[in-house]
Amino acid sequence: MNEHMTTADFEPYTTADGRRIGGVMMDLRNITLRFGGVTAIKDISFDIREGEIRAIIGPNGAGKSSMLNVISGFYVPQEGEVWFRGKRRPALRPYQVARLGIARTFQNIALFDGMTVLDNIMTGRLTMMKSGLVSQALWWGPAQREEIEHREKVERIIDFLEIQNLRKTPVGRLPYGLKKRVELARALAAEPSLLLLDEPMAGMNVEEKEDMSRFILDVNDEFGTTIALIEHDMGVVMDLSDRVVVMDYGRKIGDGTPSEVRNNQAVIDAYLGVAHD
Amino acid sequence: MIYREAGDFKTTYQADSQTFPLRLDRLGYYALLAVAFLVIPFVVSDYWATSVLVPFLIYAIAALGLNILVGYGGQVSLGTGGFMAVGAYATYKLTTAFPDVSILVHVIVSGLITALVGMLFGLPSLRIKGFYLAVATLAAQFFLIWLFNKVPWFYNYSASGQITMPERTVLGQIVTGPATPAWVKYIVCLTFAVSLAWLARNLTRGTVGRKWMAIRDMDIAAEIIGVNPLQAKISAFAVSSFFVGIAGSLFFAVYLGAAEVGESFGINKSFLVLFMVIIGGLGSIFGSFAGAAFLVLLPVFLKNVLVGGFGWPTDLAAHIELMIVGALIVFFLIVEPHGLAQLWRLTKEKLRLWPFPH
Amino acid sequence: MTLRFASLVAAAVMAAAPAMADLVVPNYSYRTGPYAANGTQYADGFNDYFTLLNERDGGIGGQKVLTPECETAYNTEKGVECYESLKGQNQLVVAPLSTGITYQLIPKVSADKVTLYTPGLGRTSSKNGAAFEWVFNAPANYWDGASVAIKYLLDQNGGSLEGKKIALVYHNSAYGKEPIRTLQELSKKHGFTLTELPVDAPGQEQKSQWLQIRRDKPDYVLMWGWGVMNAAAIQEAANIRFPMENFIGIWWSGGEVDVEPAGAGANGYKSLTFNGVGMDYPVYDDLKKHVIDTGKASQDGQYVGSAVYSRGLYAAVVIAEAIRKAQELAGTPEVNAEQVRAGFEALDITEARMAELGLPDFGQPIKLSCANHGGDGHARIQQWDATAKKWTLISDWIAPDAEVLDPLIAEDSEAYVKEAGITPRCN
Amino acid sequence: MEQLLYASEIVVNGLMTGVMYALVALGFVLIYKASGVFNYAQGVMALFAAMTLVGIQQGQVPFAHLINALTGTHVSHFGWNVPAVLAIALTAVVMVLLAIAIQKLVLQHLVGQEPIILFMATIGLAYFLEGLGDVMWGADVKTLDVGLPQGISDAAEALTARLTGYGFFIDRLDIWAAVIATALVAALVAFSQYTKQGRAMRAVADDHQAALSVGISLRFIWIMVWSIAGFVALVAGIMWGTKSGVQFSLSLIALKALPVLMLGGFTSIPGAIVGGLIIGVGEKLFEYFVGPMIGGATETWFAYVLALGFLVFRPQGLFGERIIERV
Repeated sequence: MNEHMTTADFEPYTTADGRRIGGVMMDLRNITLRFGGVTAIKDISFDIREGEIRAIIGPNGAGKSSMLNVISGFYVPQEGEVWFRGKRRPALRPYQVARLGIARTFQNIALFDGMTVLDNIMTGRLTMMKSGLVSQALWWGPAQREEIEHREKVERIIDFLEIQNLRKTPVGRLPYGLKKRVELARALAAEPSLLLLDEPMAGMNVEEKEDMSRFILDVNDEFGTTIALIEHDMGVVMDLSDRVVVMDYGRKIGDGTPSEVRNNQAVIDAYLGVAHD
Repeated sequence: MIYREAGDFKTTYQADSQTFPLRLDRLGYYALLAVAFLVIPFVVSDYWATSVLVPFLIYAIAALGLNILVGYGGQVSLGTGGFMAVGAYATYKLTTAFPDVSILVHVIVSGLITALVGMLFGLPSLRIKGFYLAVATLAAQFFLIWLFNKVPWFYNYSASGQITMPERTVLGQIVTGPATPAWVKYIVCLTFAVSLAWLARNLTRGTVGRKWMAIRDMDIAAEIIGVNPLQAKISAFAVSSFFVGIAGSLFFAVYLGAAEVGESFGINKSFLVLFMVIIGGLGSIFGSFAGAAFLVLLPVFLKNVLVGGFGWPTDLAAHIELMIVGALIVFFLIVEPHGLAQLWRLTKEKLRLWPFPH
Repeated sequence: MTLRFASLVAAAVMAAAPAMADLVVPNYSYRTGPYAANGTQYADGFNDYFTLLNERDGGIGGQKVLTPECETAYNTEKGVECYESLKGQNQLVVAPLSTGITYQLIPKVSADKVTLYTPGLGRTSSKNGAAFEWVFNAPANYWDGASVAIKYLLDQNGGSLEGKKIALVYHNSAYGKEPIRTLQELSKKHGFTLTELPVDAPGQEQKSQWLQIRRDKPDYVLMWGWGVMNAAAIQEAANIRFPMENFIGIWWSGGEVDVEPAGAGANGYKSLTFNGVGMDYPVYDDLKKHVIDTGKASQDGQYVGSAVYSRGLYAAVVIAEAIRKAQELAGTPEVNAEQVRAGFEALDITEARMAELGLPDFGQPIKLSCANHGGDGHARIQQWDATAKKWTLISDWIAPDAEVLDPLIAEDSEAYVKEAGITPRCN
Repeated sequence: MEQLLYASEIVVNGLMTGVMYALVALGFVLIYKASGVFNYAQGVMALFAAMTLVGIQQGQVPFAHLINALTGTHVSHFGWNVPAVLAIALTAVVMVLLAIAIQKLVLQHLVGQEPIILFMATIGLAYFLEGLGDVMWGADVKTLDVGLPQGISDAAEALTARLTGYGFFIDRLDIWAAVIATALVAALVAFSQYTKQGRAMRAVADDHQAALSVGISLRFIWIMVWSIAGFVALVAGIMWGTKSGVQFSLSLIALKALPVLMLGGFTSIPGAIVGGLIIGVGEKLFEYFVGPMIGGATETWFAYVLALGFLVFRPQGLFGERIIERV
């Protein structure tokens, strides 16, 4: 059992806007991550509960992205444990983590530039497509049926994110804001139970940010997807998230609801204060 | 408005993912196939069939295979010659050991054997990338050639290490050996080339193709969204080698009829096929054919013009030919770095707008 | 576009087509690629002899000889392309200077009924005319060469090679591997030990092989090399101060280009040859008068008289004689490929005939028959004089050891008969 | 004991051969470092340089064959001989002109293209240069003699014989090659450390954009690097040409340099040298000890397999830094 938690934390509850927050889905315990001599994350513990929107904030270089990379299995921490759905998750390869239902977007967009918008989003469903090499090569029944089945699902996401007119456009040609949206679409296509968003609104104007916020809330609301996100815009974070983890220099310096964090002195000093921007 | 796509709507997802979404393209394609299968065999001269079309088709298959690896999978390989040799020697061993089994089966099995060998030599791609991988695949090239040269079992202990294709028939028609009519060689190669192009098209438009392209465009992101890099890379090596193996098998059995490993499948072959892929266009099936056509036809054409037309000495012509091929490669790259396939696409786009350029 | 392209090519091919009455003996040359240096000289000798016949005698039997040249670059695919393109021109004889191309063409010429002539190269067992109807390799083949070299060494050692060490440095290809079987048999018979040292093409880096030779100190080194490998080997031998007179190459390792790069170090190097060397033959007077001085020599005649040139010339001589014979048998000067084959099979070039041709003792007498397509396989030894920069013949004609070779040829041609599913002739 | 002596002799000779490999690899590294171009034409450049050197030395008329074919003349030589040193200098000038031409006609039009495109362009260049060399100077084998000695070094043999009882074989040409290669590397290092142009070159290698922003002319740097690579090719061409004559196969030595690059890294000059030495020694030892058991002629592939095995365990190469992947 995790000692810094009380049983009360596991009790499901319903938020003010009527969303249901369940038990702990992912539990990170005493995570330490080093690169050579540099410690990127030092002994951090926190959890993510079913159905919530969890934000990770902190100044540049605080180790936020590294944290996300630990969750998505890209980095394997030297110390600490990752618990997922009540079980300890062994050191998995990233693609195995993806198959557990964890999808993500990237800080510096990581779309497949040589492919169309449609194909990019279809890659989100790769973990669910089962037809073998031979049946695909011959393009007979099962392979073709599967393709169409998944295409239908993807079309729904395309509609949801309002990018119908871009299906056949190579993503390399899209403007930044739309790329971000396609990347979200790709992550959603995987129908994840946990969605990780690394600065989904970085570099966007106010309007685009509003759109993106709406999409995030809708995703959480409509599909019940749990979301963990990193974001710099404090206003957005405070509006969107149910709970916030604050990091600085690889350490956790605050954890709680937006209002709790806002009033936490350590957070104010380190992050909202004058020391950093 | 010679070329149009307006008004060509799709009502099902199936129709939307077909190979030639435009009606005009589709008709052109069927017409081309009809000519290739029904007209050319009756009119083609022996010289054109055996010296131009057959090698073109075989190189197109090899280029398709390599394009799957390089253009779709993003893994550069210089082992093509070695893998072609695997296909050729597999066919030779199989057909001499089991002369009663159809040669067509042997060709396909040779492709499968090559696929296995390709998978083995594809393993380092998990750790080695880019040019380093390209050079690493040369290890496969040189080692395989050495192996086939050194181990007498592969060439049935013949005195000189040459392998010679015995005569084989399909449905009573001779398809290998010196007595094979030129048009039969052509039809055999054409059938393989068209079927394999169709397979390649299917693979690259579906899940497998997306995995390959995802790994090619950004391998780390691909792995994080759930692509198993081992599986994706190895399957690209396997499929690619399957194609290359069949090309090697046909190269030996149908085209040359006899082969010596270092001479027929040396390092030059690896480079030649890579050039075809790059000149034709990476990640394009049409490009594989265009690149093969370019590099097979151009030298023959130049030779005939310079020696036959101008009456220049053969050596001078051969040297000038090298210069022209080299200069053309550079010229094409400057004009259109993405190969003949892209050039063709751009031409089509222009045609679509023609005669109203805006 | 494709159409116009096709017609352009077609037009170009047509333009080169000869009048039907001419005798077409194409020159499958290679003046480019890794073996260009050797190929060029051979091709020149080949061309010049036919030019001489045309200029001096008006061809053979009044028929002009055409030698359309096709560049193979020693590459099998290009060789096949040449063959296919020349097939349309009624070629009478195919003579590619490449063992690799020869193997490609053996099945093809049998189907197309054209004579394949490979003097001193190609598939050794094609000497057996019963199995190889359309292939001729007179006057000598690789196994003859191996045997003659050993015979010569036997002579040098008072008839016994018991306990001697002989190393074979060979081009790691079909061509280079040819003599191994023979030498193994001969080593059993004569009690010498044989070390095989393969060199991969192109072969400019041979330090490992020659360090091993320096350590093992074999009594003799034989070489089956081609291209830059020859020069590199001779240089390395000179570098380790291997006694050059104990270093013997096959005829293809016996050109000026092979020894000249090593300079004085190559002095004393020996090689086999099945043709005479130098320009002390009457034919060269005619060549000078009709071909060289009139500016009709191939490549301006810069290699006239070189060892490889002489061999190309010799090949042309044999082909010309076969055509002459064919005309005689057919009773018409306009012979076709099948008649030329008959001419080859009835070929009888006597010593007197060689003298008549202005080439006294330039080559051994050649008498072929249905069963014998390879001649007697005699060869001589030539030695390089680095100061005078010329080859000197130092032995008379040496006959190969038929006792060892005949069973080997029978065995290999039997394998071919079985593989190709043909019925042996000449019974 | 005897085996040990033989093995040491092989090691010494392998080191010497390794120097020759490193010479070719060096040209690759220089260009790759400064311009990100994997220059497939490096081997052909060595051949072209050697052909030009011999042609100038022997007073050959360039393009004689072409001129003769077009005009029906019979020119071949000017009838003079140029001293070796002058011929080398003239050839160096030709290589600089070549570098300028390559920059102006090829690279300038391909700025900012992907590496594979640039690689492809150098392949086209290789074809072109190979043809050009043959058209200019003819395809026959040429003997290259600039006065470098060849053959066994008596001094080395006597010395080792006195020390160990077995006289080692060391080729005098190899000794010279080692000396010249060392001098060449020293000169390159000095050039890049102590001259303005050299520093500019390093700046470009480190960061193209930053170098451009401080006003370094990329065009000039590229011409300079290609000229230097041309000069390195000339040196390699002289060494290999002296060894086995100047002919087509000389361009194939590039294949010997590739495993060296894998081992040492495409961007490391010390890597090229150490890599060359390891490959040289490795392949000779393998051929001596294992070769006879498996039929010999292992040198074509052994270097590649060695480099491959090494990379599988250490993907960053000999001197590369550990790669930390980020997203």
